[in-house]
Amino acid sequence: MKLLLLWVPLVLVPLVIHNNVVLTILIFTYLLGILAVSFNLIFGFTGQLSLFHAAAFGLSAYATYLAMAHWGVPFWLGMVVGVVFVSLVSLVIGTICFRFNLRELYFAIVTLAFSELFRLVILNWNSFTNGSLGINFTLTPTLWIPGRGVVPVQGTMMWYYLSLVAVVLAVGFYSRIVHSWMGRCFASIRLNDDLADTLGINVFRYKLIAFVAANAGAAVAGSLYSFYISYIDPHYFSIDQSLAIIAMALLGGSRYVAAPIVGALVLTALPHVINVNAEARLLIYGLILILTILVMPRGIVGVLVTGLRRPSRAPQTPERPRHAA
Amino acid sequence: MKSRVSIVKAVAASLGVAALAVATGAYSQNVVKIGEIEAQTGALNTYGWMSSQGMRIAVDEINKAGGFEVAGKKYTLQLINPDTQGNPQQALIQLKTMIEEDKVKYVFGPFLTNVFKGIEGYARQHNGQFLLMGGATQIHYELGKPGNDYLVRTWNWDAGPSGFGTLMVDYLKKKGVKKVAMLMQNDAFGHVAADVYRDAFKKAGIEFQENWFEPGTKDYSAVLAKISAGSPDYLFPGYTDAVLYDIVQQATQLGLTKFWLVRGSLGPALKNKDYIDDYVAYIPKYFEEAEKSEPKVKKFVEAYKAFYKTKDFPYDQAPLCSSSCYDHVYMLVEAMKKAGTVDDVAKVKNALESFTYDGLWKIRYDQTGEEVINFDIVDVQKGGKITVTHEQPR
Amino acid sequence: MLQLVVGQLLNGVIVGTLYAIIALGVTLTFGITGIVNFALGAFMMLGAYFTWYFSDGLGIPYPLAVVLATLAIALVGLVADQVLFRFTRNNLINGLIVSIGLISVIVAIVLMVWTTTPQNMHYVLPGVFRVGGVIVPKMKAVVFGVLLLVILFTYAALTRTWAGRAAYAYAQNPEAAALMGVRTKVLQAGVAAYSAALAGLGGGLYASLYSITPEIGAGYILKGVEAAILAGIGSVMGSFAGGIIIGVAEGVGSIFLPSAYNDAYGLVFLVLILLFKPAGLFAVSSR
Amino acid sequence: MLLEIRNLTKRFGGLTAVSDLSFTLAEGDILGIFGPNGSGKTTLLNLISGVYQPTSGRLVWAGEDLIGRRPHEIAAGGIVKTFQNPQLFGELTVFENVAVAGHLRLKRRAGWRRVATLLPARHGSDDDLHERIERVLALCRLGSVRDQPAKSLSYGGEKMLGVAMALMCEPRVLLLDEPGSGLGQDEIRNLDEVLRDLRTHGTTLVVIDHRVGFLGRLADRAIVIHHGAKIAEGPPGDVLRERSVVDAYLGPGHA
Repeated sequence: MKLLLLWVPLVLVPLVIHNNVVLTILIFTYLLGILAVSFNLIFGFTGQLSLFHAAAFGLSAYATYLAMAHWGVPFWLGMVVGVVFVSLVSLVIGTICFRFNLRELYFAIVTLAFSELFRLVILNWNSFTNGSLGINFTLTPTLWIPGRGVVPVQGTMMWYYLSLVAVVLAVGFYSRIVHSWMGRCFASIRLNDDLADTLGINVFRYKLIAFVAANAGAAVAGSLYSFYISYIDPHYFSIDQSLAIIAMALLGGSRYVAAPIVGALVLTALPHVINVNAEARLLIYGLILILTILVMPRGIVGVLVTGLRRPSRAPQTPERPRHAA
Repeated sequence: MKSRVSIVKAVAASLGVAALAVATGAYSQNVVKIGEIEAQTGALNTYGWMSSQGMRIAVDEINKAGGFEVAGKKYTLQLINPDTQGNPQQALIQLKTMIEEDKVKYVFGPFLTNVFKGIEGYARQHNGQFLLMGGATQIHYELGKPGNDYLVRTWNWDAGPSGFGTLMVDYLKKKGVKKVAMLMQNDAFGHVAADVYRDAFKKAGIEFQENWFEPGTKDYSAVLAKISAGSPDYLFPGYTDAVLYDIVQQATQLGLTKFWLVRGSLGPALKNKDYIDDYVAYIPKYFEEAEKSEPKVKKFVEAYKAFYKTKDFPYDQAPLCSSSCYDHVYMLVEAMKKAGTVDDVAKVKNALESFTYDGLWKIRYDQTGEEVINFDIVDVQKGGKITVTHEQPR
Repeated sequence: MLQLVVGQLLNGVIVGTLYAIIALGVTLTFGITGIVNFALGAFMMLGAYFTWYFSDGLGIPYPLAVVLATLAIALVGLVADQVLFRFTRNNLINGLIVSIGLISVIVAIVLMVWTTTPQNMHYVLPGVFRVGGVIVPKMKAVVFGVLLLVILFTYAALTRTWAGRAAYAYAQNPEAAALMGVRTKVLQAGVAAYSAALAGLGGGLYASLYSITPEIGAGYILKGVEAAILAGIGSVMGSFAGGIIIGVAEGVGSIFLPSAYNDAYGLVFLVLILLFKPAGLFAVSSR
Repeated sequence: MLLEIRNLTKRFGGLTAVSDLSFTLAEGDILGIFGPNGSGKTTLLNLISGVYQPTSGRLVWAGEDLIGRRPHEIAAGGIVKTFQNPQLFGELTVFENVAVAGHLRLKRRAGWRRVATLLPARHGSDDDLHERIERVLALCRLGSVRDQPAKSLSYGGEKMLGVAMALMCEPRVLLLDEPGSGLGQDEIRNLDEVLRDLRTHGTTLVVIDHRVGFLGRLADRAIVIHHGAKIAEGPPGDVLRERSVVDAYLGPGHA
């Protein structure tokens, strides 16, 4: 509850800073924050490196828009379609991966393979998805606001508060899970899944739940993000996007539910804050990744909480024996 | 451990300083800011990167000459060209920064369709407040629509009456061609091109076959073997040198020796001159020839070499974008002079559409804001014999 | 039709050996240091640039240029290992992120030095072999031969020499190998340099076949990792077979199916194989 | 009969780790397993707990066949084992380790209702779990280190935590794999007290231990395994005097 107070200043930001650019950067931070926070459920808390997250993000964006365009449903129902669709897809992919006990690198590569396959289908199914040209949205989400009735969501202010509410809900949802008995099951899988198994925890089931719940968050983020930009194309699925999500989670701190939002902020703002040429920016990005791992493996929030000193000699070393796969 | 702390502190400090820099963004009276929204890195950066090369030279030259005078006042130029990385999200933030923070009224770019679509919604909201002068073929379809007064299309690509699509098909038809196989990268521009030429070939009565490859492909031999089995007369390959060198080499190895509508450079043709039979290239300007006959072009080549401290002028790509974007900057300045204002974008746009700029190119804009430009069809034959046809669209 | 298929079978094998040489580096690094070094793709790209620069820029004969580039990349790999990867041993995710950071750094430097304009080396060996309607470019045949020799040499070195057996023992059981007197740190550094050299060699040979851009590494490392996993990470000849399987799947796949899905054929193969043999095609079951 | 093991065999490649082994276990039994190193004791526990699948033979648990069940299903059924080398969640505190092990208890008590505890309004519904954890920690003398990370414990502490976690699963049969090895004098005394405590509570135990004297006093019955096969069964005092057992431990022809 005390942590909830940390969000209050963010509510006040637009009242103090009348700068559209800063607000836009924050909107992207919140929307990508949802993506990174949800990713961290499967990555940081359950210990499975999924490379399907960007695909879940993109699939939901397409599903939402196509449901609206073809069935005429309103945005929020479209988002439900997106989330349900992504959850079903995740259920199938998760079942395949976890039933066959694909671990670590194998899991990462197979989820990457599935996300590439989806990207190729979206890219080449021209009649339905408009292929590489993408889809320009002509539809807008609407909201019911007391006193004003149903209004379209547009303008920086409305999007700011919508995305802020969404990210707070997402953090609430995931922190509820992480700090419950279910979160303990996830942690046990991350730290030692063989032990978890002998303690009666159904590793398969909880991996699957984590995977689906994480991807459902990505689906929400995808629907909102695509409607904020009003445009989707197959780049949503790109490997770069998946890597950026990992970078956000690690940079923010993968041991804390809300920390990836800090990572999202840094990576979203950085290109606009540091005014250097493209080559130097790429260089800085690379150095940030390297330094994050080597100097502050607990991320920015970890540094703020515990200082730069590593909490122990062997940070993040996997406890299961090598070559477990 | 100590040094690690200081590195992090330094990074944090620079972040803070830079954040302040963004928050201010002072507006100076005597500076006209020009923005550019282009990819400088990433897989699709070729056009964006080349354009900013040309723009930087023009801005530098104009400022070194003491700026320019509009309505009795001296102005210098400031170029703001961040890197979109081909990512619509970055581009949107960058465009917002330009328009709202830097008060930029003239923005060049983008070439990439997905970037244009990503910023289109926001740009339309600011219709009348700035000009977006982009090369994306998608812009062609948006010109002249209500609410799109902000749009100007630099470059006449394939589509439309002033584009070169129909002229190129006509050139091919004169050669008596019956069947053309396209091998195009599966990206936004590839599909725009396919849409344009599918119809053009149908009208011309030429059989047209479509094949696609993923951007990043290096070995085309499988799909080329498949194409070769259908014995087309000409191959219509992708659109950047990054793919053309590989496609041309591998195609000639399989006996496909005739190429049509090759954009980019003559590099692939000249490197393979003993293996090709015919190589019909769309070259906005055949620099190797123009350098000898046109003093302005010679001067540009020298300026380029001096500015980028290079001995080798990139004939393969530079002429395509950098020279025209170099001209675009000069032409914009000219239009501001004619309009007598640097702020009133409607007047500047009108002025831009009122004259023909005679620089490295002969450029004019038609009434919808689409650029009309002369171009060359360069036909390379076996052994490297070159014929040039100069075209001036109506 | 038969010629088309045979031609692509052959071409797939040749293209596959380029994947295989990267896969071999991936497999060796993973076995000894416990990380998957995605920067091997960037090393390969760097190897191609170095070879092009030595050969076309400095006028060094091509074979020598390839050797020099390979040695230079081995050094780059060694330095990267000592400065960066030494701190991420046996931590897959940290190693992955550091290698992605390193890729950005290398690509940024290449962009600064050689710009984004694609580079093309002179033709080292133009012309093709024609055997009954099947066409194989001469240079591709040479590249295949060289890579095959290197892979066989690596296999022999790992199974027949003391250093190789030490490395093999270490990959199976680090503690036992350390007790047997294997100098862990030297072994790890050596393997990191050797894997980088393989990638550098792959890049050097690549330069004679295709155009060079800063992005080429990305595609090859993905195919390399796919190939290594397909075979069951840790197996030398498996990497070779994995590379060829992916190469052939792509080549033959794009004859019968739309070429736009080219990258998918290898992936589908990979997923199917992992489902039936989760540890890879040639892996000895670890349980 | 609680657990019935019939002709259990496990081969790894050419090696037969457990060979045609049979015995039974009744409610409240305490069974000691003896055997030299490498005789297949640990493999036997891994077979019972589902970590390995037997090559042949049957495992019947309360009339139900256990072959093919995953370890978590077997644990849920009431058979829980500890590890010879303690397996822990090193990053988590001692308390959290035991809390993770409380999963089965929660599952038994709440069933699908435990999903409802995820809702914000139902905060704190596993309070009685906390009580239980504290009791187990106290029983295993881990109360003073409850908030330390598990990886900071001594070897003995780690082994004790392993026992605590197994107890938290509320097993009907507890399989202990050399709980006393590597422990100091004080720790052994602790452990012995805990085991005696379990005995008085009537928990069914299967214990592998080298300390013949201690196990002899604790167990009702013992079996001796050599090369994977059972070579003796009976009261602990008797079996250890059997000729074949002495040969197995000390080599034939001795004494």
